[in-house]
Amino acid sequence: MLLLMLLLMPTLAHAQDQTQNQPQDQSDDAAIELLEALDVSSYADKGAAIEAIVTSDDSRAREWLQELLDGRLQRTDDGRFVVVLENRGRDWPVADALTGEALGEISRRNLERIGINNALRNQLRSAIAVVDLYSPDLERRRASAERLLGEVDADLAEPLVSVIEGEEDDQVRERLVQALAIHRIELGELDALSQLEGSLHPRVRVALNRAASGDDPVLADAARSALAGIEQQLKINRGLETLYFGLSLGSVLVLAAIGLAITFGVMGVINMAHGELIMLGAYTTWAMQQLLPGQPGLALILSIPAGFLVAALAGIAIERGVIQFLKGRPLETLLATFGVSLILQQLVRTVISPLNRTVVSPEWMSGSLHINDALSLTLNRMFVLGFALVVFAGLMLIMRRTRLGLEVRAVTQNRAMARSMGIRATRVDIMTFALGSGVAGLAGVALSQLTNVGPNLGQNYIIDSFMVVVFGGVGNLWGTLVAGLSLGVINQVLEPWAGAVLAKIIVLVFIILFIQKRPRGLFPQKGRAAEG
Amino acid sequence: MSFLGSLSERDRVFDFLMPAQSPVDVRHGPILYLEDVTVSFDGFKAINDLNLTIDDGELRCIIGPNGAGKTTMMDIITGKTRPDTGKVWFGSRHNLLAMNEPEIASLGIGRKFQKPTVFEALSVFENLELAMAADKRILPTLTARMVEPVRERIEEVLETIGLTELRHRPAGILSHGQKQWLEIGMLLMQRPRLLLVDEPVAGMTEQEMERTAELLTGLAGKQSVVVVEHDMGFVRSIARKVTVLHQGSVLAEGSMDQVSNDPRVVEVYLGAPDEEA
Amino acid sequence: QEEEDPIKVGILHSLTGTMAISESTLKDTVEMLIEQQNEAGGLLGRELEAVVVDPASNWPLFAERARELLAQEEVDVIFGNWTSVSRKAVLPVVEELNGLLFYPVQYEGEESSENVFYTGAAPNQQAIPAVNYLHEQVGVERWVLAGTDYVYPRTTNRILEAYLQEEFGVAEEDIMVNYTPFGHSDWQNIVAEIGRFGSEGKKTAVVSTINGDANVPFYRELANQGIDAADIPVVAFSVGEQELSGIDTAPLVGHLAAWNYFMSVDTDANYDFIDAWIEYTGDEESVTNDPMEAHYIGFNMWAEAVRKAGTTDVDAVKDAIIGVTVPNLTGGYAAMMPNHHITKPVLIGEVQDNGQFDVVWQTPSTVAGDAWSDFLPGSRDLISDWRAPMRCGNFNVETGSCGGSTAAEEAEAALAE
Amino acid sequence: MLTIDKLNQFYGESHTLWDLDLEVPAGQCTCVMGRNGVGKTTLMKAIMGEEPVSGGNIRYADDVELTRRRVEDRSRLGIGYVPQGRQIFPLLTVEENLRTGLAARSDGLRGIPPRIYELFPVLEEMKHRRGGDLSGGQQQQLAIGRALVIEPRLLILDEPGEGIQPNIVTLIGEVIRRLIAEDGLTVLLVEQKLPFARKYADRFVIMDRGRPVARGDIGELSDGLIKEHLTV
Amino acid sequence: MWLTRPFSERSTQLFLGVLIAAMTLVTFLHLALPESNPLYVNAYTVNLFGKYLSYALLAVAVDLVWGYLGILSLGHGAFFALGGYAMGMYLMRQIGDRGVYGHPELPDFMVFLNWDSLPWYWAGFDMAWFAFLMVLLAPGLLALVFGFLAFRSRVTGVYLSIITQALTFALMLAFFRNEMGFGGNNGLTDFRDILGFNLRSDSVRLGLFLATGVALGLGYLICRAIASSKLGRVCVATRDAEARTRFLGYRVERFQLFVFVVSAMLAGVAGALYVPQVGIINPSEFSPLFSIEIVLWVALGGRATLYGAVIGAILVNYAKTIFTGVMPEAWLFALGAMFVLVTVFLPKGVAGLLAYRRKNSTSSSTPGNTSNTKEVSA
Ligand SMILES: Nc1ncnc2c1ncn2[C@@H]1O[C@H](COP(=O)(O)OP(=O)(O)OP(=O)(O)O)[C@@H](O)[C@H]1O
Ligand SMILES: Nc1ncnc2c1ncn2[C@@H]1O[C@H](COP(=O)(O)OP(=O)(O)OP(=O)(O)O)[C@@H](O)[C@H]1O
Ligand SMILES: NC(N)=O
Ligand SMILES: [Mg+2]
Ligand SMILES: [Mg+2]
Repeated sequence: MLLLMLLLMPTLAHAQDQTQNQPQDQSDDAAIELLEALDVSSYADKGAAIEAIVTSDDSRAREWLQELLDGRLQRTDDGRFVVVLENRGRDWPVADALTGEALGEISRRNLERIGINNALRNQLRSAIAVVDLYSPDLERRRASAERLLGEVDADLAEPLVSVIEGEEDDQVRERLVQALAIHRIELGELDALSQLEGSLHPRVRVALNRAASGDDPVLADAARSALAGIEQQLKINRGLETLYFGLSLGSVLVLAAIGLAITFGVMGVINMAHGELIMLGAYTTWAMQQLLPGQPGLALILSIPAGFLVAALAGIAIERGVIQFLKGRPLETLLATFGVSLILQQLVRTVISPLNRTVVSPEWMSGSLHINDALSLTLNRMFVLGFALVVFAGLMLIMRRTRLGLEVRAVTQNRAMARSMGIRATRVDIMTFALGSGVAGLAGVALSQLTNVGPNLGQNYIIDSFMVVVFGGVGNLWGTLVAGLSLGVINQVLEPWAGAVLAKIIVLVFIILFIQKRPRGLFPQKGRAAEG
Repeated sequence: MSFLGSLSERDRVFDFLMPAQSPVDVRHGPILYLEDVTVSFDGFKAINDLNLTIDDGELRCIIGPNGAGKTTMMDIITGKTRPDTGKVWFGSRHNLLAMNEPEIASLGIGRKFQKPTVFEALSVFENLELAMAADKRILPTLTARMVEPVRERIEEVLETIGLTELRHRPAGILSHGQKQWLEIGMLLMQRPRLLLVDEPVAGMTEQEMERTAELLTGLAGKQSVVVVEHDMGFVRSIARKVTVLHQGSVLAEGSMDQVSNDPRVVEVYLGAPDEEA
Repeated sequence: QEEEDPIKVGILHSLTGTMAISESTLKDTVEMLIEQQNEAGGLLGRELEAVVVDPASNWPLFAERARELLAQEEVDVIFGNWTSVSRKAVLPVVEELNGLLFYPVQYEGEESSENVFYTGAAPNQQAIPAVNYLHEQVGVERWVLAGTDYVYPRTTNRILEAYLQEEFGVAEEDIMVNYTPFGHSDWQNIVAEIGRFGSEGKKTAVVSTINGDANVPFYRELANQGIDAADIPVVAFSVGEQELSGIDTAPLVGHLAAWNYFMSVDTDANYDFIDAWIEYTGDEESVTNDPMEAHYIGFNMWAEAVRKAGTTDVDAVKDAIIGVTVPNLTGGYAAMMPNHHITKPVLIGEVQDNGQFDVVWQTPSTVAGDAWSDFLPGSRDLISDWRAPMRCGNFNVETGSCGGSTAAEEAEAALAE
Repeated sequence: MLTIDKLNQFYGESHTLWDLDLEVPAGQCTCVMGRNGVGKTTLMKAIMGEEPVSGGNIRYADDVELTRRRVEDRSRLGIGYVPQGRQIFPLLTVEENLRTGLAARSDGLRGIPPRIYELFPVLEEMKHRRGGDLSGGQQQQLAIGRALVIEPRLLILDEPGEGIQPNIVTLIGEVIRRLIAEDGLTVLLVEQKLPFARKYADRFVIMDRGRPVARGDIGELSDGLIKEHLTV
Repeated sequence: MWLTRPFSERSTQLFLGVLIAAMTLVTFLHLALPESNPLYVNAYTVNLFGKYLSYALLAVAVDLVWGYLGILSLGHGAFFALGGYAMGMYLMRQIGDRGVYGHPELPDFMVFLNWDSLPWYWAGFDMAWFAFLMVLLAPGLLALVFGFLAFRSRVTGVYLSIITQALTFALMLAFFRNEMGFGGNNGLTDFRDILGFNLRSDSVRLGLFLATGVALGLGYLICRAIASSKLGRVCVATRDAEARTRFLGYRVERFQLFVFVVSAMLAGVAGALYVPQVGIINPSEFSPLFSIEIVLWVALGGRATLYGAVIGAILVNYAKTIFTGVMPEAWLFALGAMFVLVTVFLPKGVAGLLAYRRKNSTSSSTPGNTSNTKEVSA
């Protein structure tokens, strides 16, 4: 590193100039030599070759480093260096590594990748980070500053001071200051400590920990007290994090269960195929992404109505094909829909594949929302949480504000009488079942962002779904919401100290005991009516 | 010594083999005694400071507007509903509030529900069999046999309630009135000390009403009977003492003539006298 | 007359239920191999015929189906099973009815049956080399051993714990062990925990024995919480190309897997195999993986042994197969060892964004599978050798006697006679 | 209003209604009487379509053949039904119970007609209580109110006074008369209580074992007929 | 005696007659015929039948609580598995020092997981009488405690169903854990002897088949005796109107508990007979889906008939055996379709079809016969 950084400085400035001024006309021979040096089997030699590229003043250096990092820099059988543009299938489109000229498709048999390992990956990243420190692109500078935290050494420290001075972006500057401070603490400079106080970044904590157990008693003491403050902060953040984890797990449970809260809770159909309806929603998302390659976000958004529709249609088919014949025999719906669920599962295995399908997360759902250095909220789960609440609110509206809500309850409570009152029971059945199934489809769309999309998807959620609906109190949508969220939170609170398996067992035992206390769930139907 | 003595009494059954009930103590008069009973549902007071005493062997009619709390009162006596406050005693020994439904039932309190409830999947005959006074613990029930006296008793009751022909049909297919009769029959099989009868003649013809009246008056004396009914003709034909409930407490009490002339009763319940048939 | 009868090859892989996801491909693989063999003229001049049954991911049903294959269908050999529990269920049946079972999946070891041939990796052919790599090449000092809560991960992790402590002197607080239920889908807490565990200054790696379906949400969570392979690499023992084909791999680049075969291996034998496979399935996207290679090797070994013995008779094949050497798909050879395990190279691969692995390291030579781990106190002294005259799957070198398996007993009895 | 012709009904193998003929003249109250279990309720259910019939015709309002209509359409044709045993929706509130009647109205009305609450003030008081929590008599009032919400042309009442306090029974009788007089409503009533029937019905039909055995103006209902058909 | 009372019923006579005849026939075809005979029943098939019979006993146990008590237990697999584990533990101990590590006491999985000694709850399982007692007691006690809590609190309907499901799910997760000392996911396998006889011999297989048949007969008899007693009628009454039954003076929760415990014990016996025949017990028997499947057998055969449960269990499992062999990739379609079609077209299951035919044939000879209705609905 040492040597590298030292040599780097002039080059960097140079490279900056060059990209601005002229395209490139350096001799390709030199470039080929540089790349050729990469194409060796020893990783140590590769490391040296990377260094050589960094210190070369070739303007394409950064691109090469990036391509190498991405594994796209490859060599053809006839010794030409190319960049792979797309690496799926047996034939891949490539471009010339030196000129960028497209070379058409080449069979992957005839390509050889210039492999790197994690050590080289780290080296490449650091090198790119240092280069990017001077980049005009703010995003690159930010990433670079982030990367350098804890990586600053003596050689970088000096130029860093001037970089900090010249930096306009607060965020970048703050990070660089911290990065420098960590370095200075390592050197035993007490006054750097104040720049780190209150920072929750793990690298900072590592540095402070090291200082706290260092030889300098004054510094150690100061580091310890800084750490104490940080620990306090961390605790609070961990609490918030656990809560978030719990709510997000809960929202998954709610989503999975909420359709069942309609078909089972309100209509009284023990729909064992509910999980498979969820699965259909997830597969719809997959299919949508197949139809719109390269646009995972759009596909996902379109999947929301599509998933609803597909599952709702499947629901209608189930209702018309099976459930309508089982009026007044609710327990038997268990039997028939179990059969349906077997058929649907196998159908997916036969028609699509027994293997899982890839569903891609769109850019805007990947990664996390950075609250502070100790607390980030994963975006995909945040979307799912929000989605669950929206779906819940929508359902609530339908059940409360539309005639359908009233009619479906009337029909389930006394079918004959409801019909005598002029309620078209058959239509109500179809619409309600379609609604519940459609919501299951929505759950599937959301779950495709969290878990496997495969034939077993449904089975993994069916038991939990029934558990949530019953725990909340059958027939009560609010109950389902509260039950799902609270089971999620309980689970996540228990998990850190009990472990995942035991936490699950404890939650189940808790449900059993809770039902003893409240034999009709969280929000029971009270009064004469419920006792029948 | 006395323990040994007790062992030698071969005709005596051990305590733990005896049905777990002690005789009802009615030496002090009333067989049923409700004091200051209040119950409310979500803030609505269905029973409000109710006081009521039923004497042993008495036949009491209870009337009152819809929603006055008559059925709720029976729920309290039979342990179905727990009052918020108050005391309910059976005889002077049994605090009914400390017992659950089967315990209360085995003390000898029988009930006919307002909405006839019978075991729909069981035959009429079996409905009566289950209702019969017997040792209702597990093992005796498991090993119980259909003996001749029992069968005769059931046949007798079937005769009384007019369902002899339908005795092997499932109770679920009975008409409304037939179910009413079946429930009365079940009550008869139970031979309780105290019968609580909620609207026994709803849906019956005049002549059936007369039969029911005879039946109930015949029981009175040996057993205590509490009847809730809205049919004034029927009430008049059996009533000795009538209690009028209104908004959860006693509005009036006395003979039929007394209460039916009470202007408050007329206002809230009976309506203008010329309307009464 | 009898010579005209086809040779029956039983295939005992779940086509339905939770394991279909992994096993159904193996059924297709064996069918493809049979087809190829028949095109090449069959075996001993006889056709091969596949007998496929579906044990439906149900363990007792595995035993029942195995019994059906052997007793009713009278197959000459069985290729089958994935999970250890299914193998354990089938084991007494194949021993009792003297069948042949080729088991193609990496497993926890601690077993050696006269009738079973383990063509997947034993722990010393996968787990141990992988941690060696991490320790020596990557400089890992802290270890997270994360697994699904069942016997294979538990055993593997036990072995690894002992190994790490004994060989590398890793302190207890530098090892974090975590188990999750099958199909676990909520990894938030655990991943956060791993993140914290790994950001205390020492280079940390996760050794994952997480099973099948739980992996997708696990890797997704890793990516979303920003745990990067360069910071905390995850080396998996149960994630292959097939599992990756259901995951969006872009965020996973750089995570590792240890296997004895990768689809990306650059040999002609492998390319031919892949082409044949794609042709057979008719799906351009279909991938190959390690257990498929294990069946490829197992099938060829069996065929070779049958040729050698000149018969499909189980006892003859059993004797003939020890020492048989066939090419594997990674450019070397696999030999059947006397303990019924085979020799395998160990490869470490990094995940690429195209769902493939790039081999970053491999053992200089092949490693022979070890039925009994050297790092478990109970099995340290055991060896297995199914050649005459020892014919024992669990010979205790300390006591000098053969342990209790029935087969061994019978062998002893036979010798005494 | 309603003409029934040769109606037969079976429960499984038991023949309940035998070749039943019945005429319900428009704008009048016809009272069906008979001992327990003779098939009165079954007849009402057959008219509503709740029990399938095997043969016979039910003609409604001169031209509509009811047996060919679905149950839900019968109420939409203007038939209100107060079944025996109340059959309220126990878990719906009183108001929701009443609102179920709106489905059958053709005018798309969205609120409960105020008249219902005027008739049965207790229903307004208990508007937000669950139907199943009401006392028996309150439920009965609710059942009648609910049938009135659809503004029927033909109202079928199966023992409507059952369990209701005397002054309200009187009130119900008055209401029936008023609706007949003011709206031209037709009422088909099942009633066992002679005083009520005598007071509010125009015509009577006595049933025995699934057949009508006597009929006429209510004034013709003699003690002899009662003795013959209504006592056991 | 109350237990012999069912002998006077036609259906019981018929059932026991068929059972005994089938057992005799299988024994005869297995023992007396040469292998070459097309009618010869091989050991594999005998074993298979034995397994079906143990499933049938399990189904009978479920039908007792579901059909007569109205409790839809979605957790009976737990009792079955507990009985199975009790038997499995006995069989493990029978292996003695013949395990792969040759340890005289510890089962193999404990040796290689480093256990030093048997956990306390394994004590006594080397004795057959103790183990067999535990086959009854382990599920019985669990049912007692669980049922006591649930029935006392008047948990009913789906709430009860779901907590039974939670129970078996929790047990499944617990048994998966290696720390529990039951072999984790791999469960207990590699059994050798039972009562000193070699489990891998054909005669022992036949013996187990016959023992299962006898157990099924006895179990059926017990359930039938309960169902046809007054207690059985109280159960049906409870199913229809629980509150009303209380008002008649029956302590409903005790009746429920009694029947529930009896049923759990029967399920335990079924599990105990199942394990030596299939050779493995692992936590997947605790899987909620398995418990649901049991209910499906009962529903398919015909609820509340007992013999229907037997028919259903045998039919579904036989179908599974056939389908998974004959049409391995499509058998789920067939099984699923079977569930759907039976439910839609045979509302009372296969038994309902039988009863219907019987009724039709009798009623055509004796018109107006009404006493049959009683039997059909009971
Ligand atoms: N569980 C409950 N929840 C809410 N309100 C209740 C409940 N039980 C009873 N009530 C109310 O308490 C009042 C008394 O009811 P109760 O059934 O005792 O009346 P009743 O005197 O029997 O009337 P009726 O003559 O109509 O049968 C009624 O207004 C009823 O709505
Ligand atoms: N679902 C059913 N299945 C079989 N028989 C039935 C069914 N419902 C009623 N019955 C029988 O049909 C006959 C007529 O019953 P219905 O209810 O019409 O009598 P009802 O005249 O209304 O008597 P009530 O005055 O008691 O209300 C009765 O004998 C009854 O047992
Ligand atoms: N052998 C395994 N991976 O279960
Ligand atoms: Mg009342
Ligand atoms: Mg009637």
